[in-house]
This record gives sequence, structure tokens and C-alpha cells, in this order.
Amino acid sequence: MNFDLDEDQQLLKAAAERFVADSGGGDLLLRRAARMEPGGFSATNWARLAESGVLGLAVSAENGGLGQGTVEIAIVMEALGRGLAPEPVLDVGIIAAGLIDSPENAAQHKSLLQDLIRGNTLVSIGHSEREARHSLSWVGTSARPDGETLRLDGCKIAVMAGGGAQHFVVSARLSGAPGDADGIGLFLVPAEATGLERHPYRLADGSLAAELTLRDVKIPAGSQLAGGFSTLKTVAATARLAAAAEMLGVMGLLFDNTLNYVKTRQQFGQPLGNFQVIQHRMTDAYVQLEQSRSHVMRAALAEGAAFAGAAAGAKAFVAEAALGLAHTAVQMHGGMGIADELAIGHGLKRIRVLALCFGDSASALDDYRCAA
Amino acid sequence: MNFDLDEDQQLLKAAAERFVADSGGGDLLLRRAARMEPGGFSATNWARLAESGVLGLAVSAENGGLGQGTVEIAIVMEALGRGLAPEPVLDVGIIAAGLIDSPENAAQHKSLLQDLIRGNTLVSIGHSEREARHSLSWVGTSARPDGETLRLDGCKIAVMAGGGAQHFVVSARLSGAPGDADGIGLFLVPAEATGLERHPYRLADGSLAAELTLRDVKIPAGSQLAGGFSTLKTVAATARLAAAAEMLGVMGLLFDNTLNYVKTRQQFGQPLGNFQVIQHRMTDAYVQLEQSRSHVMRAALAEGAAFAGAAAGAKAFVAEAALGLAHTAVQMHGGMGIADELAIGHGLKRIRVLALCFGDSASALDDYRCAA
Amino acid sequence: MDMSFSPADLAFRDEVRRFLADELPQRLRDGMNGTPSVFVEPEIGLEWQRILHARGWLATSWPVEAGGTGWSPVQRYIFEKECALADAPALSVLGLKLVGPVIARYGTPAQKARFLERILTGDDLWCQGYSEPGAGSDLANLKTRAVRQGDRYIINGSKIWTTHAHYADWMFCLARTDPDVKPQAGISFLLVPMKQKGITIRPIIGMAGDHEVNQVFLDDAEALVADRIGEEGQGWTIAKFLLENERGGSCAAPKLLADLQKLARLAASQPMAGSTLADDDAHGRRLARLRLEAEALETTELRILSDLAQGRSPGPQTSLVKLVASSLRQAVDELAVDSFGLDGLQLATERPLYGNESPEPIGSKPAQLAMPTYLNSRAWTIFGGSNEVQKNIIAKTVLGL
Amino acid sequence: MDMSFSPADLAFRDEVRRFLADELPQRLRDGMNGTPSVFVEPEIGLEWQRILHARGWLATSWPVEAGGTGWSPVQRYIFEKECALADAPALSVLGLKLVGPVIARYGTPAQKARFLERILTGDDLWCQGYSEPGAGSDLANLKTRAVRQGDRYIINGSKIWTTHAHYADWMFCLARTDPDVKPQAGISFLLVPMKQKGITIRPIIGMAGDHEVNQVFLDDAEALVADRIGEEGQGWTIAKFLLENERGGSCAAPKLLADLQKLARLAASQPMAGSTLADDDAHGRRLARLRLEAEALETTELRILSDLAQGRSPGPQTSLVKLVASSLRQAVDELAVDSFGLDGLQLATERPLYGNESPEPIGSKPAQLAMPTYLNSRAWTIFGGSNEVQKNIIAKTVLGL
Repeated sequence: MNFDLDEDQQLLKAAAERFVADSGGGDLLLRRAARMEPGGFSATNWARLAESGVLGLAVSAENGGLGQGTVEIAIVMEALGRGLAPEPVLDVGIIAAGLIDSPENAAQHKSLLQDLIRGNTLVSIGHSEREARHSLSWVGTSARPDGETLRLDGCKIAVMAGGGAQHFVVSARLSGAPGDADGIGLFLVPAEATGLERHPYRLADGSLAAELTLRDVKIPAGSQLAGGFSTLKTVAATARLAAAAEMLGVMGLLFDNTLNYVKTRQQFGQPLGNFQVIQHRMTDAYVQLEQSRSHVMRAALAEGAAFAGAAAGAKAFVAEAALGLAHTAVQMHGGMGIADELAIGHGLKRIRVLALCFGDSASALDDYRCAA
Repeated sequence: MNFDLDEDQQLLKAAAERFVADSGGGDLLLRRAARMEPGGFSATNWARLAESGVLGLAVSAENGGLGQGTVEIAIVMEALGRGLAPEPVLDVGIIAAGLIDSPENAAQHKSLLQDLIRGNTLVSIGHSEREARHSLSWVGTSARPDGETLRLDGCKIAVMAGGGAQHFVVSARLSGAPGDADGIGLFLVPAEATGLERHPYRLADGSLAAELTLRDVKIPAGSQLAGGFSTLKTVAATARLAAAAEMLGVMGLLFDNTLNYVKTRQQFGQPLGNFQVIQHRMTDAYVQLEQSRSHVMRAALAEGAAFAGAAAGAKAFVAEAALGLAHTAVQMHGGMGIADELAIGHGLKRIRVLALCFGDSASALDDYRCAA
Repeated sequence: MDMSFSPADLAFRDEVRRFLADELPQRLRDGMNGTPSVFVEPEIGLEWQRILHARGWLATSWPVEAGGTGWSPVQRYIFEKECALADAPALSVLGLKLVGPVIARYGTPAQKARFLERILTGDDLWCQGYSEPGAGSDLANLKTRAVRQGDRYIINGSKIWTTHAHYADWMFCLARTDPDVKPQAGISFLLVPMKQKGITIRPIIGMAGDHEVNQVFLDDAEALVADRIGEEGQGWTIAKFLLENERGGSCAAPKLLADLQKLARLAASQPMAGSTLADDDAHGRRLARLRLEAEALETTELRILSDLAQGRSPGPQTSLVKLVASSLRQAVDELAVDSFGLDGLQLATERPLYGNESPEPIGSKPAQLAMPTYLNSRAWTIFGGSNEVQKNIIAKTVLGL
Repeated sequence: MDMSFSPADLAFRDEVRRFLADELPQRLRDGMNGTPSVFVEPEIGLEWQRILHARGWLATSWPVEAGGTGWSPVQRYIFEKECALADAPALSVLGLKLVGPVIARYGTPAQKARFLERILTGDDLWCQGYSEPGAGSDLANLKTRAVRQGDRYIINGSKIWTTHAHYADWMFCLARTDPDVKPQAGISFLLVPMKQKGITIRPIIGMAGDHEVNQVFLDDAEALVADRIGEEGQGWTIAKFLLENERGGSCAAPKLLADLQKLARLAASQPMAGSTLADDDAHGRRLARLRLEAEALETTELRILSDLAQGRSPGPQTSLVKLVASSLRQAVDELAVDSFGLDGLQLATERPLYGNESPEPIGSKPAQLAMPTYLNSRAWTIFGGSNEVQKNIIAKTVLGL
């Protein structure tokens, strides 16, 4: 029974916090500038992250990653959340890398994975479809074997960091009907593939996502990655923990900023924080923050078969708590909370995006229920 | 556009309020004594209500009632709610009488209806079944014609005011499966019928309900009332409005008592009501009270096909608001709120019972949705 | 008791509907629907304003002698409701509903002649100089100073959250003209030309990317003494008149109900793993609960209208309308975001989101508008007296706490 | 970081489990489960207390030298958790956890000898005289007066919400012994025999019909000066010690989680128009949300335990545990009522609801218990410092507001 970080974990935490500080975390002008770079984030910071190994944080050592566990992932993601880091570590380092990282892929795709980890190639995941809404297993995109090639047809939405990606991991159906768990394959598709049309667009957090339309896109049969729906589920569980941890970091930032604001902002001749209603609302926010922290810890420490359910539960819990806390933070800041000049609104917008990572709260809650 | 009561309505309201005042409304000792009388309420007050015509408030004039509309029902029920009247006006005067009151029943059952209205016979409704949960159409009790008689088998729960009833209106199925809307009939069953076993028990509000077990209960074929599921639905709509109005009355009582309490109760050297948190909580309660009042008015004024949906909506809305307000009232009263010595707890308990009149909030909400 | 309109009122409603059907161009409806912020841009608003002015239906809250419509409270309600349901552009209230009635009530004949007609024609656009960086909801703490020099005031200070300052020709501005009396007594109500050297405007971009409000710096800005409304030191009284004039009846529910109906229809078009969002009970119940709130609000608004129509001052329900309507507006806008699933996350940065130049949406146009509308909507519970302040007021004035 | 127990702790847990399996009679489990109020009646509690005492596992929060178990914080947590999961009777805290540690800490050797053992044996039952009709959560405003006359105090005043006063042999009582000093300085901590002429007990029946609390009138009631704990005027300090001793670790979540699991299992047995409540998504999600809250609470409690186990004073999370646990307790008990449908409305007035004489339930025994448990449960957010007071404390001490 010990919730203290061990020495390695403390070092990791310090390194992540240092990255955030060094890369201008909290500086909204820098953040805005980063958003205007081609992929929607700072290439310099991306290189820095790659150098520190963070992009391969969860990738197995055999495939060139740091092979860290869920506690370490939570530590790093919380720090990035707290710094409102615009870099797509979750989308690329946790999700895309996680989908490629398996012993079976080692021979064929190790070099791509290493390019990803080194920050040389941006890979993002094209899985969500409009028809699926928040269902993980709903894949309508088809993959038809045709000799030595495969032909993909379909449409993928909300491809995170997809605006600047060089490769996509695309889920497509080799057999079965859209809602079936069986028959789903994962395929590497280069961004310049013929028949692939990319429509980049901005999400609420300023990131550059994409909608992908695949019309008879031909890829070599060797582009199929090992694994299918079960791989997706495994990666989704890790991604949910990571998203929950990042939201926790954002919550911490918003809470501290708001607490500081109500202590200093004068209204009717006294600090806002003197008003009992403000005190109780901050207390409610504090409870949500601490309860969310407990859930992230709990999921990060869950083992084996218990992990997926715990991660789903943590994400369902933290997403609702984070949204509530962000709304409180905006309200407590009054007019300033609405302006784009403070971190508050940026935090709310980031939480909105994270809350839909691999399903909304209701679908995460349902997964949590089913796992029980 | 006029929300004022007309002269007749004002008189009706005054009469109902006078009844409540004269019959000891608000006197919890009297209320407790009334609960200990055989049927769970005061026979004297029941006679007084009968005399004023209230038991036939909604019954057609042809059948000896006052033939009043929904606005009048709401006016009377709100006044009774405000007085925490323990008399089963809703169960007997609105629901049981409503089920019997139709032109087709006039010939055969008019005398029973008039006995009901005059307070000489207590009739209550046996409709709910354990297997139904909150579904209105789920009737498993069977009615088998057998020559000139009908044989009933089944079990009815939460028969309101059933502890002291002389007759029951029992719903039973002549054909079809339990969830079907078609095939449901309504039957008059005397309490002393052979094979009818009555198990009286107390509900949260102190009233005397009953569980009925019917084992091959033989009744004459003429005991079947006109109408079936559609009659039930019509009466359920009126009952939902009446329950919402009664809850509104209880809310008004709890709100006024609580407001008065926080203005006078001293804590930490000042009235409780000086604390901003208490002020805002009372404001929230006030909003719920006024919004509930609006909903009751809206439903009471809804006409024709719109009425059932509006009544379902009003009940769904008011039940949740009333429960929230009652919890607030208990909390604001501190220890006194928990004690059975104040009206607060009695109000909460009455609301609990009313909230389940013809379904819980979720089922009322679903009916409201379907009606839209 | 009845909740219906009289035959005369119904005839008026039909007249309004015909007018809207005939005279409100689709382009303006699209502009309204494509505006995520509270007020439409002048390019949309002014055109609609001129159409209304031509019909004589613009000055609904002005006295008849100043060019007002002379409508009954019920007519005003009907007009507002029908406009909202027809997606008519939400006109800026600054000239028409705020400073216009003030000038009509407190202005000299010269001031009326000079300003009122130009408000109606849209030749003058207005902004409001109330809030200051140091005093959000706390007017008594006003810091902006106006010092008299000959025929003019020299004004120094700063105003914030100034809606459409960047379009405005004039600002009606509260400034402290006498620092030596009680805080509320030394304030005057000045009309300040915006196009002058002493005025600098700093845009404040909202979190959705919209430029609606500003900070305005007054550095030796000038206003003519002749452009002061009322007496020196009467500013507080006038400000109160302005606020109270704004209260009276309100008509928030019809638009909320219409938006909820749109969301209900929309659900059937949102796929959901083989069925649609319309089949999702959780979504249906969430929608139904909001509809119940909005229906209660509508009835509460009609109860107030009934009082007004009977010539009575409205009951205490008035004060809860803003509280309920603003929270409900936010809940509806949040439901909209959620209704679009992942498409609801898009947030285009280009403006405006209507017209031929607007960016291509992902999924659908309404999906594109959901997120910026939701984000802007967080302002409802803050501006015009935050919900916390509203509750203080209700507790004090209605509940006597 | 790890959230698991050490092998030694696991061995201890197994020992506790074996003990409970062997020594906790089913009759007492039934008695516990059949008790809707917070503490069990003495007829159930005393028997369990004697079993624990025989095993030496009763005085878990006493110093070893006074007969305490000497357990580590983790052991105390494990013991409490296993007892809760085994449905062991919830013993009254008044003697064992409140006055016992106070006497052990502040009592003279004579007082220790006289009182402590009889607390453990159950020969003396205790009640607490803190709250007064005029001062709920406000101890400094205490009105009860104790005037010294020779070797005794003559006490006048009234105490309220006195749990189990009708069973108690003794009351530990705060009374004002010096009216002329600062409010907090004039209070003393007196032990008052309950069976005396000067004491009248008025039952306060709760809204579920349970008799758990009382008002106690002290009219020239007497207490020996020798039965005063600590010095005269030291009552405030001792009261604070008592409260703080109660804090430390808590173990609310395991029971909440167990109750939620019971409700989840129950749902499958509750029919619902052809299916069961377990198939109702709305119910399932409501249950799941509460389980998530309870799991977070459990982890928060373990974080506190981790601090205690490391010998550190626990972090600021301590203060939120009561707040969260009490609201959650109410939500779980409300869900239980709703789970039983119409059967959840029954409220039998006879007591006790366990044993052979208990009234016949409608539907099932758990259905019979749901409503009284829910009603009693409203007290969680009121007694022992209302949620409003808890939030004030957190805002002040943790957030620095």
C-alpha cells in the first residue's frame, strides 16, 4: 500500500514537466504559433519529445521504445495535460505506435515504428466512422484482397493529427458486417496513396485533424498489420487511461489558476473567494479533482484482465468531472473565462476533444459496466 | 392570456383550503391519529369531503359528480397537498371514481359510484403488479368467463388505500399476453369475495395500502366495467396531473416552512439565511417551485389530445423537482428535518408515494416523449 | 384561466407571419443560423433592420411619440416569438433597446432629433460603456473619469466586454464626473463618439474565435457636454432605468423549444452503429428533460405576460427567467455538440460561417456551428449579471433573505 | 506505487476472515442487515461486542497500554473492511471510539480503572452530550451550565440528538463551568450518570419511525467532580482531541461497494415488464456511476491509508472523505428504494425489523428495509458536521479561502 512514485517515476515526471516548461507550456502565444505550423504543432518540440523517448514511451523495448507501463504513461500524460501541450503524443505515441507495436509486426514495420518514435514520420489512426458514432467495432470501410494488393474503400472521420500525417493506420473490414468484432484488419496507408483524399480541418483544441476518403486505394498485402479488433481494444484501453491522465493534468491547471484567480480578483470590495458560494463551488471542484486523481491512479495500477474495465471507468468518470470543472473554471473567471487569452478556455476545448477519445462517456461507461 | 382564477375557481380553492384548515391540516398529531383509524385516514374528514362534493370532483354530472375540469382538479389537489391531507382523494375520488365514471356504466354501477362520492363506500384500484414494474399495460392477472360468472386469478400490489376498501376495481386480462394493450378488462370485486386475500400494509406516507391475491375469485359477469386499457390511460393522465398538483402543494408547504426556518434559526450568531450558500440553495428551490407551478398550469390547461402528454410531462418534471426540494428542506432543517415531528419529513414521504402514481418519472417521461 | 391568444392577437400573429414569409430573405435567415455568437454582424443585422424600419416594426420598446410601435405586451411577445421562430437575425440591442429608450425618456428635444432617427436607420451604430476591467458586475466601483473643460468632457479610463465597439459610431458611457460625492452620485451618462483620436479599441477574441467584444481605452477622449443625457450625476438613475426597461416581459423559451425540436429531428439523421441517435433512450430522455424545462419556462414567461397584459407589474417570477433561460441555453447548446458525435468537435477559425466564402463543413453545416455556438454560449451565465449575482438578487428581493 | 497489501497484511486479513466466518453468528448478521438506522440496537451490538472482546479485537483505536489492539493503520483498515463486508453489526462508537480514547488519554488512573474495562465489557453504555437545541454545529455557543457544589456539579440545560440516550448508563457531556471567560475557555468535560432524578429523556422519533436519538433534559442533574475528565475549562481541548482522534483513516467505500454489488445482483431479480431491471440501461448506468464514485472514494481512502502507513500525517484528502461518503451513502440508499419499484414504498412501523417478531415484508425483506434505510440516511449529510460545514472547512483549511 504505497502511492508514492519510485525514483524512476519521479525522474520521468520531472523530465515531462521540464519538457513542458522548456517548450513554453502555458505560453498561449507560443501555443497559437505552434498550431499554425504545418501539422498543427511545433516541429521543434516534437523533435525534443522524440529525443526524450516519449513518443515510444509505451512501445516495447524490442521495437525500440521505452517499454514503460501504465503508471508511467499516466505520469507523462498528466504533465503534458497540465502544460496544455499541443503535441499529439496521445494520438501518435500512444495510439498509432501502440497499434503497430507487436512482435508480429517487428520484421516488416520496425523501421516505420522507429521513424515514428524518432519523430521523423507522423503516423495517425483512421478508425472512426460517421456511421459508428461511438461504437468501437463499427467498421464499414472495406479491404478487398486482390492478388498481391489490397483495395480499401470507405471514409474515416476525426483522424486526430491527421492533417499532417505521413501514414495512417486504417481499420477496414475483411469480412463480416459493420458491427461485427470479427473481420476487422489494420492497414498501413501512406498519405500520398492514390485514391486517398484528405480533408484537413481544425478541432476545438486547435489541432489539425482530417477526414479521409478512400476510393479504391491500392496497398501491398504486406501493409496489413498484425491484429484486429482485439488489438484495437487493447490500444483503446491504454488510450483511455492516457486521455484520462491528460484530462487530469488539464483539470489541475484549471483548478490552480481558478483558485488563484478567486483569491486575487476583487469584486464588491473583497476577493471573490470570500463569497461562500464561490468557496463551496471551489470545494466541489476540488473534490472532483481529487476523485479524478484517484481514478487515474486506480486504473494505472490495475493489472491484467482488470485493466480495460478500469481504464474505461476512469475515462468515463474523469471526462465528466473534467468537463464540469472546466465549466466551473470559465464561470468563476467571468468575462475573462470566455476570452481566448487565458488558459481556461483552451483547457475546456482540450477536454472536449479528449473526452471523445475512443468513445464518449456513455460508451466508456458501458464498457466499464460490461467488464464488471 | 390570463392565468387568474375565475370566480368559481377562487371559491373552489377557498373551500379546499378551508377544509384543510378545519380538518387540522398541518397538525401532525391529528394526522398521526387519522393514520391509526381503520382505513388509515379520518372518517370524519372523509365524510366532510364527501359532503363538499370533492370525492366526485371529476365525475360527470350525469353520474352525480361535480363534473369539473382539470384546472379545478389541480386547484383542489394542490390545496390538499399543501395541507398534507391524509385522505385518499387521489386514489378514490380521482382514480377509482374515474374508472367507473362512464355513460356505459351508468345503468349498472351508478349506485356504487354515488356511494363512493357520498363517502359511504371506499373503492380503490388494484392494477399494479410486481412483474409490471412501472409499465401500465403489463397485466398478468387473468379473467376467465365461465358462464354467467368471471374467474379472476393474479396478484395486485400497492393497492392504494386498499387496506380499508370495500370494493376494488381490478384490471385483468381477458385475452392476449401480459404486455398487450388489447385484452385488458376492468372488474369490480368486493373486498369480501371468496378467494380474495388482502394483506394490508403501510406505505411511506403512513397510508394503508394492500397487496391482493386473487385465487379463482368468482364475480358476476355484470361486474365488468366498460372500457379497458384506453380507460386506464385516460384516468392515468388525470391522475398524473392530480399527483403533480398535490406534489406542488407539498412543495409549497415545505418551501415556506424552510424559508421561515432559515430566516429564524440562529447559527454561529446569525440567521441561517444570512449564509450565501443557504440563500442560493433556497433560490434553486424557489426556481423549482415556480417551474413546477408552471408545469401544473400548463398541463391543467392542455386540451384534447395534448392533455395526456402534458400530464405525463408535468408529473415527470414535478416529481423530480419535488424530491429535490424535499431533500433540500430536510437538509436545511438539520436534525429537525430528520425528526418525525415536523411536516418536512411527512412531505418528503408523501412525495415519494405520489412520485410513483402510475409509473415512475422515467416512465412518465417516456410517455411524454411518445406523445410529442 | 386560459393560455391562448385573443382573436385579435392571433390576427396580428398571422400578419407577422405573412410579413416574415414575404420580407425576410433566406440569405438573412442563413446568416442568422450561421452566426455562433449572440448578436449577428452588422452586414446581416442592418439589412434586416432596414426592412423592419420600412414596415415600422423596429422600435418595439420605444414610446409611440418617439416612433415606437405602440404594441401591447402580448403583441411584443408575439412579434418576438415569430421572429425567433423564423430565424430572423438577432439585432444588436445596444441602440434599439438600450440607448434608444434612454434618449427618448431623458434626452432633450435636440438630442432626440439628433440621435433617435439615426438609430432606426442604422446610420449610427452603438456600443455600451459600462463594465470596466476592475469592476465586472459592480457599477458603483466605476473608475472612468470625465473632467469638464468648457463645452466638453475629457474622459480617461477603460471599458471592457464592449460588444461591437469595433463597428460602433457612438458609445453610451458611464463616467465619474464628481469623485467627491457618494460613489453612485458622481456618475454621468455620456454619449461619446467612437471615431476619435482618444479612443483605442483592443479586440478580445472569444474562445470560439469570434470577435464580438473589445476593451476600449479612453485616453483624453472627448464628449460634448451637449451630448450628456440627463443631469450631471444622474447617470446611476439612468443606468437603472435602462436595466429595468430591459426587464419586463421576455421571450426566451420559444427559441429554445424550436432549437430542441431541431435537435429531435436531427437525431433521426445521426447514424449510430446501425440505428440512429433517435433510437437512443438516454439521448431521448436528455432531450425530453430539457424540453420540459423549456416548456416550464415558456409558461413562466406567459404568466409574466399575463400580468403585464392585465396592466399589473409582473410577479417575482421575472427574476428567475434570466437564471433559467441562460442555464437552459447552455444545456441545449451542449446537447447539440454531443448530438453530432465526433463531427461536433470541429471548430473552424474562419469567419463568418455563413455566405459563399465560409469554410467547408465536416459532416454538415449545423455540425460546424455546434462547437462555436456552445463555446460562445458559456457567456450567457456571465454577462448581464452572472448567475451568482442573479441568485443573490432573488434571495434578497424575492425571498427576503 | 502499488495498491496491494503486504503478505503479512494479507495473512492478517485471512485471519480476520476466518474469525468472522467462525465467530459471527448468522443471527447477528441478520440483525445488522435488518437495521435501517446507523447503529444497531444494544441487543445485537452487545453480543457482538462481547465476542470481539473475548478475541481481544475490540479496542482498535485505544492505546495498547489501555487495552488497545496495537494494530497498524493498515490492519485497522483491513479489520474494518472485513467486518463491514461480513455484515458484522455496526457498533456504537460512543464508548469505544469516542469517550474511551478520551479517558485513556486524559483520565486519572482511578478514572481509567473505573471506566475503561466496563466500556469494553459493555457493562456501561454511553451517550454523548454535545449538541444543544440552540447550537447545532456551533459548540462555542453551549448553554448547559454546571455549577460546583462541594464534591459535585449541579448541571442544568438540555442536550439534543443524543444517540441511544435511552440505553445509556453514562453521558459524556460538555458543560459551561465558567460563564465569565471566553466562550471556549469555560467549558468542561463531565461524565454524568444517566440513571438519576435530574435527567429526563424525550425520545425523538425519526421520520422512518426509528427511535435512535433523544433530547436529554438536565434539571439539577449531578456529576461528581471526580468524574470530570481533565481540568476545569479544558473541555474544548478534549472535545477537539475526540474529533481529531475520529478522523485519521476511514473505511467507508468497501461497504458502499458491497451494497452496490448487492443492488447489481438484485436487479436481475426485479421483474420489469417481461425482462428485468438488470436489462434497463438507465438503471445500469446510474449504478455504474455510483460505483465509479465509490471506487474513487476507495482509492482516496487508500491514499490516506498509504500516508498513515508511511507514518506521515494524511494529506488534505482526509477532509473530503466524509463529504463524498455521506452523499454517496444517500445516493446508494435512494437507488435501493427505486430498485424495488412499488415495493420500495412500504414502511413498516414495527421495530425491530429483524428477528422472529418482525413484520411480514411485502415482496422481500430487502424491499422492506429500503425505505426506512433511505429515510434514516438523510442524516448522513447533517450529523457530525453538515455537508455545508464540511465545505466551509475544506475551503478554509485546504483551499485557503
